Amino acid sequence: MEYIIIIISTVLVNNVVLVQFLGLCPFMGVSNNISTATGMGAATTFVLVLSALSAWLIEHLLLKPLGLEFLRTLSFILIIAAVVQFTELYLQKTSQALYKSLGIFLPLITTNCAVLGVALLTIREEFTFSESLIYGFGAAIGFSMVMVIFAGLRQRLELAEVPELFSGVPIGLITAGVLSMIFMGFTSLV
Amino acid sequence: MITAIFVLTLMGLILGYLLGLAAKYFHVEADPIIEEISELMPGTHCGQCGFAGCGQAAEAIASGETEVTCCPPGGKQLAETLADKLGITINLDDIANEPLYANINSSECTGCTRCYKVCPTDAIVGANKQIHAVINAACTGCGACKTACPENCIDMLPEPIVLETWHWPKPIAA
Amino acid sequence: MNIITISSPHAHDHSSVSRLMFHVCLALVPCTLYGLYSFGFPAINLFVITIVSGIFWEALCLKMLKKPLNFLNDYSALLTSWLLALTLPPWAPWWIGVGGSFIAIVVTKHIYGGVGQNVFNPAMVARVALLISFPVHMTTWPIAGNDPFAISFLDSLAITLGVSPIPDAYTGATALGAIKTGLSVGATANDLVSDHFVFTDALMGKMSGSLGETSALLIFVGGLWLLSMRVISWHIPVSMLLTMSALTLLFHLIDPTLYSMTSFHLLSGGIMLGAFFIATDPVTSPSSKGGQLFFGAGCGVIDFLIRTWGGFPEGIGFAVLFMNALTPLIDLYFRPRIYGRRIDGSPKQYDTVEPAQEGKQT
Amino acid sequence: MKFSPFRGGVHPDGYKELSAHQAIEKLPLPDRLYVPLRQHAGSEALAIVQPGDFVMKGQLIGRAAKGISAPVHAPTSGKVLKVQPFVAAHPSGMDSNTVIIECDGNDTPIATPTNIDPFSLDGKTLSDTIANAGIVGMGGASFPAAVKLSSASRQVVNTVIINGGECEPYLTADDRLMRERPEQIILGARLIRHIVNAENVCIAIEDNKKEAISALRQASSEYRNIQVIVVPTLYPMGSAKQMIQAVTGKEVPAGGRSSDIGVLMHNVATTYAIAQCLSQNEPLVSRIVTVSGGAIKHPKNIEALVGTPIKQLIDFCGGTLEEPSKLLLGGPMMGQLMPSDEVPLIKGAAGVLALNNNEISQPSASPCIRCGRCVSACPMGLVPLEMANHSRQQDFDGAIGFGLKDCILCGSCAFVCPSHIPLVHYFQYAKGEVAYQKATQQRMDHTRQLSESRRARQEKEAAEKAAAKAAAKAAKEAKAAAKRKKQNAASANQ
Repeated sequence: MEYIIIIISTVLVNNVVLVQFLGLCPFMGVSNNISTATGMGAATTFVLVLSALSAWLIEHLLLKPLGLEFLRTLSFILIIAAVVQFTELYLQKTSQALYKSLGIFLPLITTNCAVLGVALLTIREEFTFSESLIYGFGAAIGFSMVMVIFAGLRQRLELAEVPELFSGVPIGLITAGVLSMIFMGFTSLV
Repeated sequence: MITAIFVLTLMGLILGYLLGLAAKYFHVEADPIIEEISELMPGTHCGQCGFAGCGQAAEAIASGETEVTCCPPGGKQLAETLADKLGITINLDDIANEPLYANINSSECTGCTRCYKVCPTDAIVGANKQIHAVINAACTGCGACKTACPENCIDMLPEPIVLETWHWPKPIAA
Repeated sequence: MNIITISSPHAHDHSSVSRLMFHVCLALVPCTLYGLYSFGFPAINLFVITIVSGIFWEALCLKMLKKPLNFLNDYSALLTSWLLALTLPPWAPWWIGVGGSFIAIVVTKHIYGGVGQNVFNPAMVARVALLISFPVHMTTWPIAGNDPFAISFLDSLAITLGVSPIPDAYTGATALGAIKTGLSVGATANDLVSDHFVFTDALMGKMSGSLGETSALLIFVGGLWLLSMRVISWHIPVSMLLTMSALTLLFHLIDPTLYSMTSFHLLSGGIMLGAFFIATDPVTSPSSKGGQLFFGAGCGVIDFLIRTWGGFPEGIGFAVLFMNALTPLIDLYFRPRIYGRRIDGSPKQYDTVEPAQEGKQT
Repeated sequence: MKFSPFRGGVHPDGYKELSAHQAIEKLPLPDRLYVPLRQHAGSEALAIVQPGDFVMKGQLIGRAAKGISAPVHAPTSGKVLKVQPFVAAHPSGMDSNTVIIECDGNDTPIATPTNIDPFSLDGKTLSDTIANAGIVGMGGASFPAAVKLSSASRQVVNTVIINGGECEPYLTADDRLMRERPEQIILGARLIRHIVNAENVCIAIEDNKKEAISALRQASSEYRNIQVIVVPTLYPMGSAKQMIQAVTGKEVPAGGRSSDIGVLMHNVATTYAIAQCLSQNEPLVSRIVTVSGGAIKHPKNIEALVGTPIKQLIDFCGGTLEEPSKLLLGGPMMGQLMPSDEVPLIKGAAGVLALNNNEISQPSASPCIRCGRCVSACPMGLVPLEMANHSRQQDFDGAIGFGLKDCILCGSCAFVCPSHIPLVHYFQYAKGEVAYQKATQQRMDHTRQLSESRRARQEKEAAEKAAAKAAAKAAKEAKAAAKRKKQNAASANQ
């Protein structure tokens, strides 16, 4: 039950993009079409879960016993960079098309604040190992869901005759704002 | 302090080693995109793009040295396909919509055979001292014959619209 | 020869967008008149202000975007601001109406490209934005059942202009709000419902709430008329109301002290108005029948979630908007099956023997 | 709501009462006939007559081209004036090659009816006869009937469906034909059954044609395997795919033919033409056409020769009441706007309509409000609004994704669109563009092949040249060496 609450909380109530405003860069950057957004979601899910997991391990097996908590951010970034690099290698091997369409945004997952943010949050919330795993997973699902929804909306907007002044990123930002407003409706759901 | 340096160095080394292994394991052979692109090219090696042949052009396109719109025989359609393949956006308005094909003005043709010698697709027929003609279906519109013609009697014209080739225009904006 | 080519068909069923919109407006008349009557002059002021400003914003946008002004004839601006007015607290000050119609018409409609291109329901975006920005003004409800015209026209102007606050004696909570507050302090749902909810009053509209959402019966009548005129299809309202009924019934049966009964949920708040007039907005709802059923069900579920566990007493606006956001995806995945093809798009096959597989088995 | 035999569909106003009570009348011979060489799907027929030639009724004047094509015959006797481009019965307003015949008024036929019983001949012979008679689908698509027959006879056909679902508003030509000449239709149906060796025949008629139903029931009463089936009146019932679904409950697989599910369908007018051809030895040179519409004084059903200018048909109906707003060939749902009233009647045209301003759709389109009526109305299960939207942005792959290739252009979507969006026009445009792209692709493949073979040839030539050169050189060297040897030997001897 607790896990379900964590999932609902991370997906809807504290959605990493629309409520915590983390990871907006890929959210705006690779949401041009649904398949790319799904790919980005999947890649980010992979990185998020893996980094939340290894962050917990590093924190509890290495940093805390040695009293090196001040190295937390530094070492997490190191881990995340490695995981992203690994993902990139893997994608390049398995799915050229996705690799190409994600382009620069794939290595940029490294600097995706959602990833570091989630890793740091799991430590701050003092989650257990399995809880932080679920938390990372929930955040990733929330991220992917919003990415796909937003990509759907943007695909539709591409066909709309948006006034030139607002077409492209501006209308995207307005839409993201409305989406964020909608997610306020889920406040205190859990 | 020493522990911190040690720990970070160790982490870096371990991760680096793992990544090195992964890189070896997931190694990808040369970029396959060049081959895919040269498959798409017209393959007539007409040279209008400024490269010696379609293969070289494909390499240049893949590496981004030249635009996907560089190929007149391929026209709008090729540019679109290539842009899709490379995941880039192009401005299609820059390309002439209608491809142009060679037409020999028979009153000025002297039958010098120069044009049909340069035609990459053998689209020009005729014999010495006889008026040449273009087989429209085989012409790529590369314009090599126009350059070669000493009488300047080859014009590049759009295909005339007849009932068979007519198709519906776009509805007036709604 | 330069003739203008016009393709078939050359016949038409003579329907038009403006007629559709006009019919929706007509269907709104009964519940609107009732709302205006039961909430008196301040409500009338707000209604007029919202609609006039909505049409003004529309005209302004059309002018600025250099579109022909005759688009005003399609009644869409009228309908949007009308629907917005119906979802506002009846005694809200003037700037709620003007600001709301600005958000609805300018931000949610014209910036997205005008009629037919918006992805969110304009009236609902405006309402939700107002609710989040001005929670106090948007949750001050006049008590229903007072003598409707106890407030004179002059006093009503003071209320509308915001110079004098609404006297406390006239305000109260909506049934949904009262029950949410009551539950949070430990009262049981059964008692709360019997205190705050009278079936016939809710049906007729003798309760507090937004301007046009009070009389479930009149809204229902308007909705039925729209259905019979084929302006809307039954899929969204039916699936939305059914989902709501099913969920509330289920939870009420599980624990009646925590979860109120179905009739209460169906007759209070904006669910009726939402089901018949807001969720059915063609622009922002899916175009296929299957998609519409899913859309309606989704609205029902989310509204139920927010009403039951969320921070707001009523979540219909959020629910509709959330499903609006999902609509492009729904349209993508809920497509009709193409003739001669399977649902996955591959050609249909009849009575085909697959010799290759038989060969494998031997 | 009535049970509908296929998805979607619309109920346009029929206007059939305008001409349904008018018996078929024969148009007097016109002075001149303009017989287009392209009256069918596929390639244009090739003219085999010269200006000045005298032709007889039924004489071949254009032979079928290679591939899918159909021959064209002289509709009456007379002198060929010209063979030249003339305005075609086509919405583009372009010209197509046309044989212009000055009628001599005698209507001398080239052949006389034969006495051979067609049922004694085999299917192949009969279908060749039909091919040579230039019979094409007369319901609108104008697909050569013999091609359909011969491809169907290669498969197993259980059911032959005769399509009497004249679902287009105004048109009553098929209705009148069924009422007045049911015996010939039954004969045609039996012949088709004989050709493809089918078990039974279904004649499917919409329930708004009561007289036609009873006439055909009566005419077919002695044949047990001929059945008259009544189907509901719903547009587009006359479309082959929809009719097959209504009759058999099966759908023609996408990209396949009706014979894939054991069905062969022909329109009643085509069936009639087949009967006329096989029993009377008459090629297809005339058809029954409804001339109707609000602007026509006395709407009529006319049996007219192919090639008759439609102006003469209209004049025969007493002319027009007012300047028609639109002049159509075919019905109002799928018929096309004609560039002038000089266009000739063609084999596939079941109607000539002169519509007044109240009857036509107004072209003022407003933005799509995504109401989904087109989705509900589409008999093919497509998403017209998205198809049009993507076509407008020239995203044809997107339009194909929503079903552009399955679209039958029936017009149901545009008929119900409250925004008056020219949906079908968008689809015509997109289909044209897609076809054009495909043609361009084919052209490129073709030229690539040519270029490769040229290179191969040049390389071969170069190699041969080099080989010849090398051989010559070798020979020369060998000669030189021999000489040297000789010299050496000589010097050694010395």
